[in-house]
Amino acid sequence: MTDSVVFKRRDFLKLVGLGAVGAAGCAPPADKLIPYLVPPQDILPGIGYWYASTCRECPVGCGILVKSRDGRAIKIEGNPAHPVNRGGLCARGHAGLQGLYDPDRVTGPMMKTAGAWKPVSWDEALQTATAKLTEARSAGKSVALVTENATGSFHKLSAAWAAAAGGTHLVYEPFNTHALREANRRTFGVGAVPNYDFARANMVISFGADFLETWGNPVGQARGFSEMRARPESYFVTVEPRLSNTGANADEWVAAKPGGEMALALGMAHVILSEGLGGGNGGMIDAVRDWTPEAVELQTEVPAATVRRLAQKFANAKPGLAVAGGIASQSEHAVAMIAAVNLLNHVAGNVGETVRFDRTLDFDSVASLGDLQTLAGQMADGSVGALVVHGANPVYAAPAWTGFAAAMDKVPFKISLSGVLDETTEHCDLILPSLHALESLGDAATARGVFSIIQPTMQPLPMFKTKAAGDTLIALARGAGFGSFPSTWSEYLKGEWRGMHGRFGGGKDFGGFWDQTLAQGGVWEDVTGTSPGWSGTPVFAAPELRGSGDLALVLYPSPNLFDGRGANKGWLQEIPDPTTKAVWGSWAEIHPDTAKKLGIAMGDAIKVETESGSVSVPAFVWAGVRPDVVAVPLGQGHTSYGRFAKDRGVNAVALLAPVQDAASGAVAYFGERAKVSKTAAAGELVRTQRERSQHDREIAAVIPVSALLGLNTGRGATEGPHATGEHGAGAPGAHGGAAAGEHAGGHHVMAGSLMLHPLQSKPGKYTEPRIKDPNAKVPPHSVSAAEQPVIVRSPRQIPVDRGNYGTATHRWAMAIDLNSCTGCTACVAACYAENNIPIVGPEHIKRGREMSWIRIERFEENLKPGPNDVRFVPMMCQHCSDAPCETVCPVYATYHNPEGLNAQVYNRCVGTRYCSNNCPYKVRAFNFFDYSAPEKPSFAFPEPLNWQLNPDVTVRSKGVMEKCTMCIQRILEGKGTAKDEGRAVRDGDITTACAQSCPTQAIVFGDLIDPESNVSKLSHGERRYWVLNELNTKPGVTYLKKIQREVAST
Amino acid sequence: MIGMLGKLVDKLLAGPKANYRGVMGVYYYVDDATEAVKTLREQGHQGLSVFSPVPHHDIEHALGQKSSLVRWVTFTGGLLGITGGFSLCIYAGLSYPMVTGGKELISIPPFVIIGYESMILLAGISNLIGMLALARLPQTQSRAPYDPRFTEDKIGIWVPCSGDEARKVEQLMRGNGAEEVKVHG
Amino acid sequence: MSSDEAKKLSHAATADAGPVITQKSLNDDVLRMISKPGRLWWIIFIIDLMILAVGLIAERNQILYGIGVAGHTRPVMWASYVANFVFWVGIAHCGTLVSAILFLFRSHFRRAVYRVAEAMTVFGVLTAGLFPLLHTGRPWFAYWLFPYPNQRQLWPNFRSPLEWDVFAVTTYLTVSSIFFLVGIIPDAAVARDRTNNRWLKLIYTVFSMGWTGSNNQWKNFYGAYLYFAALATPLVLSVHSVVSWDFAMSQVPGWHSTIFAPYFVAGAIFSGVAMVINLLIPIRKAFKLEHIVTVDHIEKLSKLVLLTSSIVGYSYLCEFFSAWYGPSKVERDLFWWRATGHFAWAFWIMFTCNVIIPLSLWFKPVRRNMGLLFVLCLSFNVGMYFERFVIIVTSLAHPFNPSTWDVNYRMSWTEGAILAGSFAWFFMFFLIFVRLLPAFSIAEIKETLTAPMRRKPS
Amino acid sequence: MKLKRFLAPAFVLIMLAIGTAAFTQSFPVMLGMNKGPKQPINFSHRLHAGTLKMDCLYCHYAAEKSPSANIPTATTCMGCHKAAATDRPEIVKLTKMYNEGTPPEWVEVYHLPDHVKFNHKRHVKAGVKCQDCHGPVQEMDVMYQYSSLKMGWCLKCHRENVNHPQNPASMDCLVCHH
Repeated sequence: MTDSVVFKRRDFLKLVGLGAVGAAGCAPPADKLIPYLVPPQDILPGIGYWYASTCRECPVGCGILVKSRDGRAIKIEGNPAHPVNRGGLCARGHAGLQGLYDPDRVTGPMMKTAGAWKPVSWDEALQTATAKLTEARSAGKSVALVTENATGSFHKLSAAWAAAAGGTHLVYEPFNTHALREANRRTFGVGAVPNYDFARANMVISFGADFLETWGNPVGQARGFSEMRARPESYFVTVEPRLSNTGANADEWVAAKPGGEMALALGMAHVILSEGLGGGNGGMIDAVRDWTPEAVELQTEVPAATVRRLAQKFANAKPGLAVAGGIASQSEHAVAMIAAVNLLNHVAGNVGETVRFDRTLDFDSVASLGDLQTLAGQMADGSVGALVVHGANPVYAAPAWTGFAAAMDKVPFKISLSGVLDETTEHCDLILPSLHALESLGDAATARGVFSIIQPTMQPLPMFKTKAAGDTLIALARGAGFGSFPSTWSEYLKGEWRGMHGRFGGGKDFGGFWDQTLAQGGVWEDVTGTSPGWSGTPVFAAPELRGSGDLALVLYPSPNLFDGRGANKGWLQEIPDPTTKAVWGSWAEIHPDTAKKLGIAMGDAIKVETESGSVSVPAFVWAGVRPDVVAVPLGQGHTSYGRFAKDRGVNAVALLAPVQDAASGAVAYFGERAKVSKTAAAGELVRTQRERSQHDREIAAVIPVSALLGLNTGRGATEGPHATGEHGAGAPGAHGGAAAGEHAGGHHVMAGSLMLHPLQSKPGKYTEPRIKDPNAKVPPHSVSAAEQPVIVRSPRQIPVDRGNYGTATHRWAMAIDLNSCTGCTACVAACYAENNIPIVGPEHIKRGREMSWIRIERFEENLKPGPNDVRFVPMMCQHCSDAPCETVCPVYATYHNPEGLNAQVYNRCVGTRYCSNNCPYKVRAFNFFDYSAPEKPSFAFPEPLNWQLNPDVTVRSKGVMEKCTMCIQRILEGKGTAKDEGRAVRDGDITTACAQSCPTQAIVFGDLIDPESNVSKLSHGERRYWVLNELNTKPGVTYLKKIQREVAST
Repeated sequence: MIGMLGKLVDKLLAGPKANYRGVMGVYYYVDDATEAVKTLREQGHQGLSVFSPVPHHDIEHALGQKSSLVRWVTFTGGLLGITGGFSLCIYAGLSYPMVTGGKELISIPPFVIIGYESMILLAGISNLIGMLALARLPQTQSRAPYDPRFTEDKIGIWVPCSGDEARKVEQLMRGNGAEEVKVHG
Repeated sequence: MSSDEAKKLSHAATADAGPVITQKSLNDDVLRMISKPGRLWWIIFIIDLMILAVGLIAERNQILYGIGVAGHTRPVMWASYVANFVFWVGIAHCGTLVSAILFLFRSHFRRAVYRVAEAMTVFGVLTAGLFPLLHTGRPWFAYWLFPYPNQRQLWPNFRSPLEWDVFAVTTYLTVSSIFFLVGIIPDAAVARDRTNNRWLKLIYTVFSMGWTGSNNQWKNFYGAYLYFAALATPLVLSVHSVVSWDFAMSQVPGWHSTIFAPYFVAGAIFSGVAMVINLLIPIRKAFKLEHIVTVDHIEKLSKLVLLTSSIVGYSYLCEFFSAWYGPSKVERDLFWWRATGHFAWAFWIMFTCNVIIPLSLWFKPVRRNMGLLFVLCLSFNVGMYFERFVIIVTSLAHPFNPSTWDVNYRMSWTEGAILAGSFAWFFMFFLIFVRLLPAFSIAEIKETLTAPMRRKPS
Repeated sequence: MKLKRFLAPAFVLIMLAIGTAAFTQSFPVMLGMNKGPKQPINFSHRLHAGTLKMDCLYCHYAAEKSPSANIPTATTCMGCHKAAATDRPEIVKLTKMYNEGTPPEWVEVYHLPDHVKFNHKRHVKAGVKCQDCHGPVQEMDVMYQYSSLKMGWCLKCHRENVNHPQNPASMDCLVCHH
């Protein structure tokens, strides 16, 4: 399987603008090689170049760097210089590539005739469009333009366009932060999405805000969050009826009664005020007079004592941070609830400290649902003559009762600028496909003081006849003769930036300024926020559950699919949901007790019914939801949109009654009651991880704060790690209560459950520990931080130092901090992108045949409300120095390389699969089918997805084993660069895809031989341990224990 | 076609024409045959060979057979095998140094199995070769006029001799219970 | 009846007892088997070939689409194919055991049965040898496992138990086939001298290598035969030990155990002997050879079965004990799961068939009841197949890392077809064998007859 | 007679030996293969690299900067041939192609086997001469594959330089197979 078969060279030539040259199917050695006709200056074949741009996979707009190789974009990484995400990138961001290479993209302009789409030429399409627009305008009807939250110049253009066309411009985002902005407007007088400084907060309490998944700026917040978690004294409480993935990272889970968040916030505020902890604000007590902890207990089932404790802790945190306003908790009193939390922040004196209005996210122009309904109304009564949609997909995302879909049919002519056939586009009459963001030029001002550039990272894909949305709009305007715009979009954009030139030019001429801006991905300035006072207390009302049924319905956004726009990306479908580890579908989460009552088992087909609708989904039974709650994710259930998304799962929006937030008019996602019953057929529940307990095995370890601080004072700094090792070997006798105490949590349980029968043998009792020779020189390949002073085994043999083994100077290794890992699966997506990992689909995942090289294992030690203990372990090849997989391979297809890597040589592999059997970590993936052969049904890279393949990584063929290589191609590249510059490899020169993309920098890669390297330091720190250490595989991957905070019993 | 092939096969099976010089006596009873062999050897006849459906120990004694030499061939084969097995492993380990599981390039314990199996293999093969060589197998032509009955229940004694000596031998054989005596050449 | 038959077959019998079996009659009896095949034989043979064809189609799919058409999962990367391999190697073991070890022990009941057993061995290994190849992801590269000088300058990894397999199994195939073919030489000569069909004559001439039965030939024949036996005996034990180390040398809980070698050898002999009985009973009936293969012989074999089954049962209990006694919780979890978890049914089938049912062999009437014995031996082989299944699949399905648990293996039709095909493959050889070559060692049985003497032996 | 007994086995053995060698050993030069494919333009390395003594890296400039050595672009050719030898038929052909914007479709001469990555830059930087692998290019009118490009052939050189002081060659599989 050559890469050239998967990705034909001629395609990339089309790409560099050479058009098709008859090189079809010329098998080697008669491949045609066509040189660039005109070489782009210093662009060489075979070298990857990085282009700065901006991610458009969600409204936030993180800064990204896109790697382009031989003219095609093959990898996205976070832009470390960008203030919004500071180098991290989420799974959705990585999957942007699959949007670019989406095999279901519209191939060109299409016209709907007699209900069927028929391709037309651009000229024809534009003529028709302009004709229709003129017609509409001459008929005195308005022209509506619906776009996503594009911000920046494109927003200006569309606004101007709509104005000139004599119509409305509606910016539609399903997850508009309208309630949050409204609440802030009412309480602080600033209607913006503030900048939450998680890093500074000593205590965070989240009232249903999934700030690590979809709420606000997840990547940036995650970074701040990890900085906070690094401080042992910091504390994180989550208040939600269903334990979100964000909540899973909490120290304490307060499972308040659904809808009780507001009461709890007010109760805490009450305590703070009544006990005068906040300082000042005495007058505010009136606002919360009725919300005594006892009253709150009645409303929320949260003990008054807990309310007091939390309030006191929060007030003393100085600063603390309370966040609210996630989709899952957005009820008809969303604004009231957020206002209550704002009050809490205010009285605790966090406003201006951790809640700042400096670098606010730009949602200002996002329309409220009210505006959408108004537009729908106009459309319905026929006053809208033409509708132009770009980027937004209201037909799918907006509840049917908004009437938008229905109203669309009333509009005489609808134009979609979308590149894919989403539901809204299906309702249109004409498609004028736009370029994908990675192909197009533009900008985005997503946060205050941040002006980031969207730069084309490659020539538009030749097989899609697309135009920049801006150009299309301009062409339409000119054709229909309204407004006055420069001839092209890029001129318009440059015009906008000329304004910027003055501010940021720094004396350069515009050309220089422009180039520099492109190079660094935009310009940004520091902004200072007004720290607003308390402008007014709204009326506080708690949501009442509506409808019949005994379960409260919780709809939450899927962290992978966001509002559903990720649904046609194979990676996002295949990368498991962080909470349920389910893939390729929808499900409903219910509590085991409820399930028992209803006779429902894991995976059973159930019917979730509200008065407005019902969906049939498989049941996911776990204790992470309250017994009186049923939770369903959003984002699936597309009726169109492409092969991966279509007819997969359900769109739970159908369950919503026509209820909106009283104050902001936002959709009330929460507040329905639902009936749950068994039913016949529903999609299958396919999960990558079924067993959710680690059975006291030494996989995910924690270290209590007390022990950690204890360790700092000398004792056990060396014993710590080994103690766990012996734990794994099941040695309660080996060390007394001290050790057991030292490893609370899981290890407490372990010690207990490993109590041996008096007759059973005790480990180590009859074996003589041997002391290793301290001054024995160990060649790099067999170095591991896991080297232990004593070994209960035959003496180690002399490590090999022949060939390259003696002369090697590196030992590549990793350190993974479980305290920072939030389980977000961004690293998994990065790995898929970097290493050409195929997607296999649900049928095979059912058999555990997913190909991902790194997976996030989730172990739930304690799922009861109260002290919360969910642990995430990024699990990939551990590159053991004494690897079990290596010895058993009969053909040396896997062996240990001189730099300590556990190598897998694909073309030597005959596929005995013995290595996988013998791998205790089970991190090896086998090519059960031919995912790389275009002629096979199992081909995983249908054109043009194969364009994304990384030429530096072999595309594996049928019947071979594969696994994490620690991105050997990056290592070689890094070493090469160092060599060219005539220096040694520096720490940080080389990093793996997973480590690079980690929003919380939980993964650190480096050289274990270099004592100064970050990885060496971490690997010898006091929190280190090794997974399944008792097997003495001497892994190259060191894990750092999660810090476990004490949680008071009340 | 098939017919022609058949004729060819027949030719093949008939084997080359050979002319034997000697006396072939056919016996039924083992003790008679033994007697005959004894007396013949007393009269100083060399190169007797006895054909029988099963080996008979007393006839062997009468012939004064030594035990077979095959075992020495087998032994050398085994010796070659074990040394070969080990040296193969060691050479392979050193020729392209590749570390697996942190073990030494020359890790003896696993090599023992290779050495052991190759010892058995070569010993077995050489045992076969030795037997065939010593038993003059495969042979296209018997060293004495062969009779199918020898694989049923008859015993044949072949005495290579000629002229009147042959006649003497014939008399002798008829004397002690040969069922049939035939003089060749 | 049977008791005095036994007398005839022993040297104690005297000439005047009027031998029922003469050397002549023996030739005729045995050679009757290789006369023209009847209709029944043809029917069986055709059906056999059909099953084989299905197996081949399945294999073709597997090669075309990838090993994924089989039911493997992560973590259960080995399943039925490796189970088949171990099963057939096990079957293959009894042959050489009966033949070689009993030859060294000079136990005469061997002579009546060893040819069938040896044939079973050779064909068993031929079948077993297929599976290591076709279970790999890329069978067309399986030759890389053999050490040969190549331009890549690469050699196999002699530390890998799979590499040991390559050596053990090829050695076993070679030696046992030599043993088998050498044993046939004198009998082929008998057939050669009796047949009138020129084609058969040609074949037997080749097999007999022009054997004449001269004293020199007999001398070296037995000289060599002794050493074949002496080599084959340790080989048998080593080969199945090596096979068991495929598992024992890994650190998978449930595999990583020192008891495996003896445990597997015992199991192999157990299933092998049971298989021999399964083959002998129909043959002696079909060809009316009850007086050559007597009930005594069969009973002796069934005693062997009883012995080995008790060893196997002991090993089962031992495994559980050491899991309980030992310090490893992982091990304990596994064995508990094996007996109670998803595959408990397989475990209990195995336990019943291999440990409980064989106890009935303590009773003489059972041992001497051919029909019943046949059924029992079938159940033993079923049990032994499940033993391999349980050892391989359950251990893999419950590894160290719980996050991969509960991805349970399910046999696909492809695997079923290939398993059936392997039986067809085996019986194809066996059917041809019984029709073509003397299935009983004429020469050796003749030795057991009283040698014709004119005078009474003093 | 006696001799005949051994003739057959001897013959078989010899055949086997030859077979193994042919199957397993690689020869540095592809026997009988030293004539290259027909190219769209009869470009002569003998003329350019030999007679005119042009530096290889003048046209194949990427060889020292990138893993993959570039085939010179028509532009590079025209750099000289706008002026030089414009009347020759081949150059006329080239000029025509250049003006029409249809690049010449060179036929690949050196085909690297699957699953192996070769980095020109590293080898050039390590001081390996172009001729070491590509043969006496300056004497080739028609370019042909000089080396077998088989693994054994690569290893020959790598083995010799494992302990090279400045540029130790690697015997590590991962360096080429990843």
